Amino acid sequence: MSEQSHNAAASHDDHDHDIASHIKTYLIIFGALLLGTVITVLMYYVDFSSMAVTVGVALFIASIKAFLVAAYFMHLMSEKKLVYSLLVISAIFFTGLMGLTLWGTHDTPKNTLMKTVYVP
Amino acid sequence: MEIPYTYKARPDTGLYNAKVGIWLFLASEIMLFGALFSAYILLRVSAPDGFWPDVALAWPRGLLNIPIGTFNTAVLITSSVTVVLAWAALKMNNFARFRWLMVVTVLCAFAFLGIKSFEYNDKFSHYVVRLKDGKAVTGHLEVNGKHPGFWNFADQWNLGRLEAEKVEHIEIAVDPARDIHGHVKHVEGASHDHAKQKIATSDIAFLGSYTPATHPFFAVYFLITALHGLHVLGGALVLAYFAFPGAKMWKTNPEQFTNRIEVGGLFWHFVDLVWIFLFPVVYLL
Amino acid sequence: MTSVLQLLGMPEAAANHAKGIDELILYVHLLMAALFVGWLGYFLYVIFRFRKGANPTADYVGARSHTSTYLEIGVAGVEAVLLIGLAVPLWAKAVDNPPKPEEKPVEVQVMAQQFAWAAHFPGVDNQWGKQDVKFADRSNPFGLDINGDPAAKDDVAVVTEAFLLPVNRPVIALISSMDVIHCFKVPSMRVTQDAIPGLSIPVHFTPNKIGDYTITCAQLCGNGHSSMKGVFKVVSQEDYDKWYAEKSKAGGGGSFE
Amino acid sequence: MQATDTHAHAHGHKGHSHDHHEPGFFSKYIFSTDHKVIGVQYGVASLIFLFFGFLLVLAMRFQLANPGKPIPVVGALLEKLLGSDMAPGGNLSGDLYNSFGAMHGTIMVFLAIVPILFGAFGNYVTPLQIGAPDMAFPRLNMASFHVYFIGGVVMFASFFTPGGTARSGWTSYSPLASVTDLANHFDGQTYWLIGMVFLITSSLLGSVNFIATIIQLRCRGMSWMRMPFFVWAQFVTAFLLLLAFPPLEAAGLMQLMDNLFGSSFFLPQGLVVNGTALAVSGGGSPLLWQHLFWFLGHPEVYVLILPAIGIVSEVIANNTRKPLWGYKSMVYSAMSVGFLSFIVWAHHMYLTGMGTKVATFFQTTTMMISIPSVIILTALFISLWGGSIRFNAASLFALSFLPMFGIGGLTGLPLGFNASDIYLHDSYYVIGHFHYVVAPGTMFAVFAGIYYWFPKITGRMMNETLGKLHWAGSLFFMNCVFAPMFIQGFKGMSRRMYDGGTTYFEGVDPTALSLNKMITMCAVGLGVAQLPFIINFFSSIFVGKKVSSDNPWDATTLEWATPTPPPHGNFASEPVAYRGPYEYSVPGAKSDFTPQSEKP
Ligand code: HEA
Ligand code: HEA
Ligand code: CUA
Ligand SMILES: [Cu+2]
Repeated sequence: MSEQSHNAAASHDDHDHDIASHIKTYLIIFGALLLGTVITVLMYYVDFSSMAVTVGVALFIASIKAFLVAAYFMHLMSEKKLVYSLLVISAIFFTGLMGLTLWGTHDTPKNTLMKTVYVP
Repeated sequence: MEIPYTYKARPDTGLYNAKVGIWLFLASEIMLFGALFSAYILLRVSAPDGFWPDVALAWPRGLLNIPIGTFNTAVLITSSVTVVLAWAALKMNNFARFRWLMVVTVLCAFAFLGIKSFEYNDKFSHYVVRLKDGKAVTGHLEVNGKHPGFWNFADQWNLGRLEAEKVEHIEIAVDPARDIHGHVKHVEGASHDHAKQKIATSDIAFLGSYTPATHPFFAVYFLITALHGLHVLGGALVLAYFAFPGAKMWKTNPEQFTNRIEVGGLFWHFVDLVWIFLFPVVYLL
Repeated sequence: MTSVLQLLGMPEAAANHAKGIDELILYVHLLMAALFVGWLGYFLYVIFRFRKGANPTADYVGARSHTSTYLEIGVAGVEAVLLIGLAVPLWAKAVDNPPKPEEKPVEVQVMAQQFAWAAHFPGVDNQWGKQDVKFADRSNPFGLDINGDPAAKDDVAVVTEAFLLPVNRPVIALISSMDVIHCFKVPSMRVTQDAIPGLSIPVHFTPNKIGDYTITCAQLCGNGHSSMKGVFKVVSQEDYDKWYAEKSKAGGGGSFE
Repeated sequence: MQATDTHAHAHGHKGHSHDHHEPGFFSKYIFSTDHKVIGVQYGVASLIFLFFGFLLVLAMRFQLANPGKPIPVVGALLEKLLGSDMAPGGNLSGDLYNSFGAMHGTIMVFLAIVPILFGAFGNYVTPLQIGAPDMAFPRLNMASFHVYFIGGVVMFASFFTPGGTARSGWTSYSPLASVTDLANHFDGQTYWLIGMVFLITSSLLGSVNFIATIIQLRCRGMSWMRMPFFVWAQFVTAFLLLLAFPPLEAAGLMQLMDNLFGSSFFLPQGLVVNGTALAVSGGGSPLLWQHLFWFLGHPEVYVLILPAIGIVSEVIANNTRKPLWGYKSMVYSAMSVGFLSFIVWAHHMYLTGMGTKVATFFQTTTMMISIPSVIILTALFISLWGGSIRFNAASLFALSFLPMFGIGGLTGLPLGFNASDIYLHDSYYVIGHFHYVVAPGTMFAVFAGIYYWFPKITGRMMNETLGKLHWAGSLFFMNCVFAPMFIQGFKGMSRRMYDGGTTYFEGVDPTALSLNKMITMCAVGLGVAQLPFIINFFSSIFVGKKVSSDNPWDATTLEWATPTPPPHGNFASEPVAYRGPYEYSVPGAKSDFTPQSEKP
């Protein structure tokens, strides 16, 4: 372990003009988020025919919005490695949970019936 | 001995303790909401095809009020930007600005909850009636001239209660017809008024409001949004604490106070993030 | 070889597929025994040889050989062989290879309820009667539409007594439950399958010894779990046919109380 | 949010004053934020729960051995306490047996063993071993104990609810969990779920705290690879708790909704219970509960075993007087065990109707996870080679842990292959398998840890003779209790049978039933074998031999560099780690141990 006396936390956002430029970014992202919300809803009303497309686009837009929030509001853009690794781990396990559960309930022995009524 | 790195970052990790703590906490929150989302998806994909309420267990669509949901999303996004601006204000040594931004954040939070409870109320006063001949209608219920609602839990109706209290018929203000995607059908010339329909108790096979017991969709919708609402409430209380009583610390230890706001903000953004996914999934999916 | 298992207490197998399962159990236990005996011998030797009295100063480095690495690779190798060579194919056979129609499998629905087993055969017309949950109750666990559907008239539903199966003919049992999760377990047949409400899961086996076999419930299902015993008899084809015709004639409601 | 809330106070004036003023009883013992006091609180509470869990199983064992006979003395008491429908004539009813079974499992796992390994040893030892003055969030630490305690009280209270406790096994499978007591919405199951929510919350708070502490508060020189293996074990454990528990919390909330609000998360359509159709909407999936439960359930078993291995490693390194062999490979193995344990869970569900592909995936990962376990165990075995092994109570327990865990782990293999699990599933073979890992395994590590760290905590040694007596009795009876279970399993005896398999074996195979009797006798013997320990434990607190130095075992790790018992703030001066954790018998050194904090 190195014994740096330098305070690492202070390195990225200590100066006033730096912060001022951040504020501008925050406001731009605010606009982008609102826009994303509007687009999502419009999609729902416009694309009547294919729900799959609507849902896909809606989730895609949600991911972009989530990225913006995480990257800028939560400063993940300039976060430390430790935080990234933590998030990667939980992302992997979350995917595992969701994916394997879905897979596990759908891969069944041949001829298994989900019987909503009593039919063999 | 003092506990090190409570507000100064540890050199080799570059983080102060609370920040490590909050990110760990958020990682576990990802798994919590992740499990609920998984449950949602699983129930969704294993629901039978068809159009609810005609098919009893098909996935209901278009029941939630999208304009209100959209507005609520905007409210939450606004609070997310104000909280990060509040933090930036502290960084720029502008305490007054910090405080009003924080107040806006908390107000947004309560606005969100208020709107949400309005939506809840609407759901609890909406009923689905399944008739013995297999037809089903949904709408606002009227029993003995009164509309049951959420804030009066004891006033929920089901078939058993109708029979027990010997209610002979109910009236229902029927919802406008919907197409297979759950969109309201725009029938040329038809009025948008909820037409009232009288139904005899003896014809009813099932009666239930839009509550968890009626359909897994409502169960999972209420569970996720209520849990999210609790997060909003908890976060709002903590942020309110920081804005007023907790703000004393700004005088004694500004650096630590700024950290607290950052950490509180991280939680708040996370709550916003959950909503960003929740909104399309439960309102639109 | 698999008689070693009988020494350990396993009941004699009475189904065709049991051999594979018994072999797998045996080989795994041989691997385990080899590891255990080897390690235990080493362990006892080491704690004796390196006790403080005999070895007052410890060696900073300790073991210098790489045997352990080879051993670990060896264990992994044996596990891989058992996995790929036995376990996976056995399972695939169990769930993906139902008997073909030309093998004339006997089809039976097995329904679990608190706390009994019931079986349902299609009857001589070989057609399942109409079933719906609205007809289901304790005495009619299969929800047979006895009065409405002619195909249900000759269905055989065995609720309280033992049911019969013919020897040496494949059986497809569709396991289900009407209330909570139970588990259809017939140790002698090497068959275990959870009975899950809302699912009807097929298991198949070919009984090859005449006799009485006990079904136990292997999943906690309430206060009567331990007494949830069922019996089926494996009999010759003739005996089976006789029983089947008789039952079928008595009709779908025949065996209900 | 608690995270922010706490750290300030801890470092603020309140925490500080502890050093100067004599605090009152409450702030010293109940509302203390000192990790050592909290560790002791956890220890005492969980030992009591351990004992209680044992009493429950003793009643069950009596019933298994003597079906239909009333339990002497206790039976009458139970009848009085719980009513005659629960314990008619001093017999356990089927319901009461299931209650006891479920509570035995729950209490042992969530209220006894995890709290003692993670809450007690983890809390007490981890900060000391990394040279930290306390946990990163001391007030959070206190909160997590209190939440645990409330959870325990809720669980305990459920014994006295009208319908009795939860009785769907510790696994609480739906629909059984939702339909056992249809008349009573607020039944034992509801209490169980609420209790679990508390316990889960407590574990989450604890794990956030542990990870943050280990990442942030390592003293100067304490690099990752200089951390004692115990700390590594706690670190991985904390991650398992952090990420595996939330899905169970979610599932618990869903089951709570099913019970209280009549929803159908886990209830399919068309349930007919007791001859009448159940009035629920249906549309849920019973398998969803199992997936979410085992997503926790499997990592949870490594939560039980990893800290145990950690303790054993410390004790073995100390008592062989040499470094752990393959320390690094142990660390990496612990990490891979931790990682893999998240993707093997469905091996508990092979027989729920699983297709070939999923089954192959899960049995492959199950076999994979056994490899790092073998590596860890092998490293510990090889560590013995060339040592100068001291046999005291602590090291005897630690050494016997190895073959016991070996048996438990090895018997996991036939369960891990789905084709052999077809035969063994839910039989007493499974009971034997996991008790070998959790009872002689985990519990032996607990005992080793108690004998080893007792002098640091109290300043007094425990009695060696009583300790060895305790060890001999425990080792003997543990094996007599659990080894016959494998035979019973082979014979086809299912678990959770309150008649001990009589219905099944009567007239067919009487040996299975006579084994029941023998096991029960040995379980009593096992209880008696704990008497020397209990006597030893309490008497040593007051009259045990005073320690002659701060480091009675001539150990190297940092906890022994503190005053005895360590004061608030732990170290007299800021510790520095100059070397690895197990520098025993270094060639050329003046003594056979070189503490981590000794200046080079
Ligand atoms: C601490 C707890 C713990 C641990 C560590 C394990 C470890 C393992 N478990 Fe176990 N298990 C449980 C606790 C545990 N288990 C519990 C509580 C249940 C039942 C839950 C319930 O249903 O209620 C269960 C059930 C269970 C099942 C489900 C059985 C069924 O219901 O049908 C399976 C199936 O795969 C399984 C497999 C394994 C495997 C492969 C390991 C592997 O990780 C083991 C790896 C270890 C080794 C392979 C040992 C290596 C050692 C050597 C090679 C050296 C030998 C040396 C000497 C003998 C001196 N376990
Ligand atoms: C960590 C977990 C753990 C531990 C340690 C134990 C310990 C023991 N268990 Fe149990 N058991 C489970 C977890 C555990 N068990 C689980 C999860 C189940 C499944 C439940 C279900 O089916 O849902 C189960 C089920 C189970 C069954 C099967 C019941 C059935 O299926 O019908 C049996 C039967 O014999 C049994 C027996 C025992 C015995 C004899 C011990 C003994 O080893 C106990 C020994 C303990 C002592 C002798 C106490 C010593 C006390 C002290 C040292 C305290 C001293 C106090 C102070 C100093 C203050 N257990
Ligand atoms: Cu049915 Cu157990
Ligand atoms: Cu497991």
